[in-house]
Amino acid sequence: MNTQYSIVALAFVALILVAGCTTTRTAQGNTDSKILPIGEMWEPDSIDPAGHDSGTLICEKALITETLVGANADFSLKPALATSWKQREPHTWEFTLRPGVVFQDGTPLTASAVKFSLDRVARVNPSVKEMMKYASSEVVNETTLRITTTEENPVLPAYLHYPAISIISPTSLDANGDLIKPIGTGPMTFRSFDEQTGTLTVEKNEQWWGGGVGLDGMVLRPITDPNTRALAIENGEVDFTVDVPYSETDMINAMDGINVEKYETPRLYKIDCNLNHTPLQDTRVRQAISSAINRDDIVTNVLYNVGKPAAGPFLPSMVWADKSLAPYPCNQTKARVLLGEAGWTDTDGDGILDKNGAPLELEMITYSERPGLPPMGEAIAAELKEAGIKVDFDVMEYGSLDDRRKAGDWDLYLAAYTIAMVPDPQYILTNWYSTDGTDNNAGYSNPAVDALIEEAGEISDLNTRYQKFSAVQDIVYDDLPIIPVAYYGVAIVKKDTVNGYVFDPTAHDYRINPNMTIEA
Amino acid sequence: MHQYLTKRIGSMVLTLFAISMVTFFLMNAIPGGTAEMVVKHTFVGLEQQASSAQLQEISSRYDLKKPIIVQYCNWVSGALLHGDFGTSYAYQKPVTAVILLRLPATLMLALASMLIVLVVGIPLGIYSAIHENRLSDIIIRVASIFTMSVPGFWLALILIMIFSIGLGLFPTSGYGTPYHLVLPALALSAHTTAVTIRIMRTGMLETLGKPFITFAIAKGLPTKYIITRHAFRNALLPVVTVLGIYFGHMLAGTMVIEQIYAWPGIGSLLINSVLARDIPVVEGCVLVIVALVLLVNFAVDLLYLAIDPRIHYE
Amino acid sequence: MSLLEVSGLNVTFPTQEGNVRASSDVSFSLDEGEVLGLIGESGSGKSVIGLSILRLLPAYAEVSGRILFRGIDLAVIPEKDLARIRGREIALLPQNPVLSLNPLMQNGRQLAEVYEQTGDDRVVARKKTLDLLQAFSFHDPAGVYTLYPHQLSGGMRQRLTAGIALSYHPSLLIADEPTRGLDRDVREKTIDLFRKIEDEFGTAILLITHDLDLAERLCSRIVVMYAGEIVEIGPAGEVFEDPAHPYTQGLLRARPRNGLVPLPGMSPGLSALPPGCRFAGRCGRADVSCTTTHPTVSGCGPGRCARCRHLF
Amino acid sequence: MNESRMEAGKTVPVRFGSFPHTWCGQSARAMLSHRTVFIPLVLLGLIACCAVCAPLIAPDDPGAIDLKHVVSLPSSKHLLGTDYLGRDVLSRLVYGARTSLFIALATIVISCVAGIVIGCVAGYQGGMIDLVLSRGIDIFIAFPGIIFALVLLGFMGPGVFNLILALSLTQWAGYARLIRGEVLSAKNENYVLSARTVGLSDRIITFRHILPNVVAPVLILATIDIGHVILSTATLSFFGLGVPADVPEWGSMINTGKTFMRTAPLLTVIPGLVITAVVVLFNVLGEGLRDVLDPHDGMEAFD
Repeated sequence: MNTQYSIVALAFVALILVAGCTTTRTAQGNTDSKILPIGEMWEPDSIDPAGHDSGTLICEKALITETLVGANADFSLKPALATSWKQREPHTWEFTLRPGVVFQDGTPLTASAVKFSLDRVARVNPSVKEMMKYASSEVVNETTLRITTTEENPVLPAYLHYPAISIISPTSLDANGDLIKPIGTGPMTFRSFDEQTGTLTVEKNEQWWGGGVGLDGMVLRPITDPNTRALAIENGEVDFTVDVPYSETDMINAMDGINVEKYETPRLYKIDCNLNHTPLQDTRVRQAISSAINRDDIVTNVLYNVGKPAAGPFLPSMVWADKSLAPYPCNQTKARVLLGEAGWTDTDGDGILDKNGAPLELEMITYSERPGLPPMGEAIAAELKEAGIKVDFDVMEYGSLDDRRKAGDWDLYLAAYTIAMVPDPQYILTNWYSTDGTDNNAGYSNPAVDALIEEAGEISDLNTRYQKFSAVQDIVYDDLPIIPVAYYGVAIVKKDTVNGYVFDPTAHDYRINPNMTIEA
Repeated sequence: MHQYLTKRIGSMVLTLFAISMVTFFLMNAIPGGTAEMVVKHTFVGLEQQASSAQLQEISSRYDLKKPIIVQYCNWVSGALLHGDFGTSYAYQKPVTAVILLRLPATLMLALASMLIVLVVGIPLGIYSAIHENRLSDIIIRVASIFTMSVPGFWLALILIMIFSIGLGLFPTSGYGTPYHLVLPALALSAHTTAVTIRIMRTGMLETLGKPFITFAIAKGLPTKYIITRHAFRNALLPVVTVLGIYFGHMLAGTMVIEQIYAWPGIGSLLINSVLARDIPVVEGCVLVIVALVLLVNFAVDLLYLAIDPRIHYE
Repeated sequence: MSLLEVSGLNVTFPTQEGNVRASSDVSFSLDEGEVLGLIGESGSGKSVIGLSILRLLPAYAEVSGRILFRGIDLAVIPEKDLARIRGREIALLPQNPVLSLNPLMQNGRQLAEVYEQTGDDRVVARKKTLDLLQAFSFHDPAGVYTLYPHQLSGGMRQRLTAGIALSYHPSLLIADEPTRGLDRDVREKTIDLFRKIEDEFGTAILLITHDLDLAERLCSRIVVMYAGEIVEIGPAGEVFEDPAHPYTQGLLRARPRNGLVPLPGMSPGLSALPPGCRFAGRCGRADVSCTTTHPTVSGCGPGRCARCRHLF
Repeated sequence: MNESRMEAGKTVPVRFGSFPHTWCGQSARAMLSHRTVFIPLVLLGLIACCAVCAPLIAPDDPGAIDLKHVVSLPSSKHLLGTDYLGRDVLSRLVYGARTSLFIALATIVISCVAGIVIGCVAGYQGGMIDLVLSRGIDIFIAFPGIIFALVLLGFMGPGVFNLILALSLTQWAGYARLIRGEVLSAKNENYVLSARTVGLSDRIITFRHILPNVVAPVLILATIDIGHVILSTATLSFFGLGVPADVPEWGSMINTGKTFMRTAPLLTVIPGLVITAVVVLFNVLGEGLRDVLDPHDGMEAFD
């Protein structure tokens, strides 16, 4: 009996050890070769460059593929794989490709390869196709591609900055059109993807057209929990990661050998006001709410300075942003006055304002997927209570929230939406403020705004276009169907040995800089 | 025996059916669980709207317009005829592939924890019983009742605090080397180990009070021999039962532990799929876990057959 | 020197409701080859005496007194030395053969392990086991060897435990209630078995029983216990013919052949013993002094003694 | 024959350190005199008092946010410091006792009632109904309930009511099995048979004769289950699937506190210790009760 037991036990141990050893070893910081271990924030569903999340991973984080169009820090466009572009006709654009670029497998970047790539994206990712209004493309010559849109799209080049529309070599796919591995033109070449752990390994592309690549390679290991990412970098398991818990950023920054940099990203914490509900139909009430919110306090104590107080929908650094706008200053007195003008007074002395016997009670909802939202909501609820508004606050999973939002069973909807999926204001302003906008949760309808957006949408000249959009930003600053609270931020956490990192605000989470180096 | 096996396997299959039906209808019936919304949400990402064309495309791709009963029948026939358990909304891959990718990690974790339970729980239980009411027994008992009462997720965090951050002995999270396995396995096994110690102790004490032990002593057999050859096997019977039950609890525990240690197993897959409303994967994970639990219960019954000659299954 | 001499044996179990005095000041002796019957009702403390001789009581039992076996005090020798006496010198025939056999171990193994303990290898042990099974009238020793206890009949289990007990030809066998719960047939066979043990092995037997018939048929001397103490000792014939103690008289009157006259009342709880005679509450002859003065054991004839003030 | 005579004058069987199986009446005193019953009972009573009188005991409003003093260390104003929104940790712990105990008690009561009803129906009706019900009971017992609870809550969303519902679904089967067994064995006993021939309805028979017999085992099971439910509640809240974020609850306190594991470990450690302590008390109490009420049975409560 005894011997049998020990044999079974030994077999157990052996099994576990063998299984443990045969699986891919997670790369630890290796000083000899300059491999950068990265703690990535999402679990990759796939490594298809045409997906929304996987596209961001492959293009901006793993640097395997590149887009036709690049963007500067102020969100203006710059050449990338395409050196120039021109709108030939309302529906037709011509793009000139960068000469001499080769894919990582040695095949050249040609117009037909780009066409192949675009057709594939349009096929496998319908929402991207819809976004860029892609109809077809044709090869004009080796280096020129003509793209036709289904309707006039003056900002097509901006859409081509979207990582899901990055260019892959036709050799990335097998005969059935299934992805073998992503082969792009970027500074890193795909080496392996461990499906089980979601770990992606890439290595330096010596022939990159952009010049010297500082790193020998990277290992991107998904760590979805912010706290776990913090632990991983503290413990030396990764050298670079993002979005550790905001509250820990200062503490981690103070640690030896690790530094934290905080940046704003193109995403906005905002509150949609449900204009179908009586109290919020009054602009003064919305302005009062905006005035009651102490944005500085929230940014400091809830976001720990990972973010900035927001004035309008766009980051001031964006080239089209109306820079004259300033965040609503916190002013409880002003809030009370505005509410009083709107007819809300505290007649029964319970601290909650009322009108015609009905107390001022609002239901605020938000979702839990973005860690900043629930505490921000609680803070805002407390501040509004101070102003005499009672707020019932509900945090839900986005899935259940979506239903509730559609049902209209809410007053305030706290959310963090992207403000630059593509580097152009039209997309956001249309979706948020036009009467039929897909993200017009408030139910806002202002003919002046609708008209301005429509006019601007047809103008190709950027300056006049941006002027019209600025006018929209001015109107909604006063109308406040959506109350901006703060710009989203990102905390970049890296070892001191990692040099040369430059933040790219146009990136969708973060972009790895190919010129980064690791000190030995 | 033959008849018993047939009956047993039949009832396992029936149970799986019942469970699959209950979960399928539950997930589709609960408000907020409509697959259509799920698909839309998972397809275009957080905070983005799906166009009606996309919705059309997707609900026809997943047959979501049909009545739930038809959907269920299709799903069952797919599963039975082609081993096709549907396609994950989030991963865009067959559920089977998604789960098979994650299953080894969970099995490894569960088996490693079971190993700890056996190697630690049983000897400590025996030791505690033999030293009844001595200081060592009291320490073991107090420790085990505490370990039984500690929330698993909290213990996992505390282990990280102590052994990763504090002592730097083990990685904080991840998967791949035996080092990565240590903390999750410890955290997962703690509760079951404590229960095992207690059951083993009780069983041992009960057995040691049995007349056949008295008789064995009267036969002049040495104490150690009596404990290993006479008492142990008898005291093991309740432990086997409890471990059978607790294997299921450990599988459930992997949800917590895997999430905290970023361990790529079924448990974290299940949680993430629940949060992402990836109904086919949730359904698949639940079925796999139920199947494992049923198999282990079955194995326990067979183990009984091996341990206890009095038991016969007809 | 007698084979076994028990003197002043006290056994107490501390419990939450106070101490349970399972045996009080018990003294008796047993000669080589003698069959001594220890009789009394259930709960009179007789089984405790059998178990305390081999130190088989649970650890929390408080035992005092001397248990001299061939001059060695079993109450004080180290456990290791005692283990050498258990089974080889003094064997126990347990009360309940069903519960006294390990249900998960083959019958033969339970016997063979005894031989293996003293150094026999498996083959020798098996051989000896089969021989012994044969000697205890098992028709198919090899078959019985591989069976498990639950597959045996009541009588077979009885014989198996007896076989195990006698495997080393001990000089003393403590038989604890050997007929409890047995049907008439098996009981008859048990009596035969004891006759055989007595005749063939010459073993001295301490027969602990409430079965008066059994005691009468097998024993040469009788010790009567009541409420944890000895009330009467004497040669079997005399005790059964002419019981001295009122309790013994009552016991005998309750036998079917004597007209089934039940003994009135209940024996006192062992945790709350009366200060006087423990039988006083049920005794027809009890007077006031009986309830206050605890009687001592006094001789009342050759080789006889009893614990009753009224006899003298 | 002589044997049974001898047995007539039997004393109480000496089963050391145990009590007779009947639990009513005399054993209430025995229960309280038992240390492992008395001490946890008193401590749990104190905790329950704290929960009930939370507004009187808690030094602060558990929802009062103070963004100027977030994650502060213990001070004279905040004995256990403040959390990520500057709320008083001690107050939240006190109010958290309310949440946890209310959820646990409500869950157990619902489970008990459901278990009793289903167990009685299964035991009494027999036949096909019993077959189906007891199969269901088996499945729920064999299957780790927290998975069901998680899936359910994941789809229904967090909330106290949803949580109680989901947890009850995971707990009822134990009671149903217990009661079904009791009903089955009692069904054939004389007093029930005679009650039936006299014409009492099944319901009356059940309540009068069977339920008193199961009070003890149900009490033991419920005590230990409360501990389990508190752990499950905390676990689900840890995943954000338990109670809404603004309701003070120990598990969600750990969840929000774990972020500050290094800067303010107390935020994680203390709620965990509180949960552990309460569950330990319930476990000890459950075992104490079992020792007192049901000395023969060592196993039931563990499965």
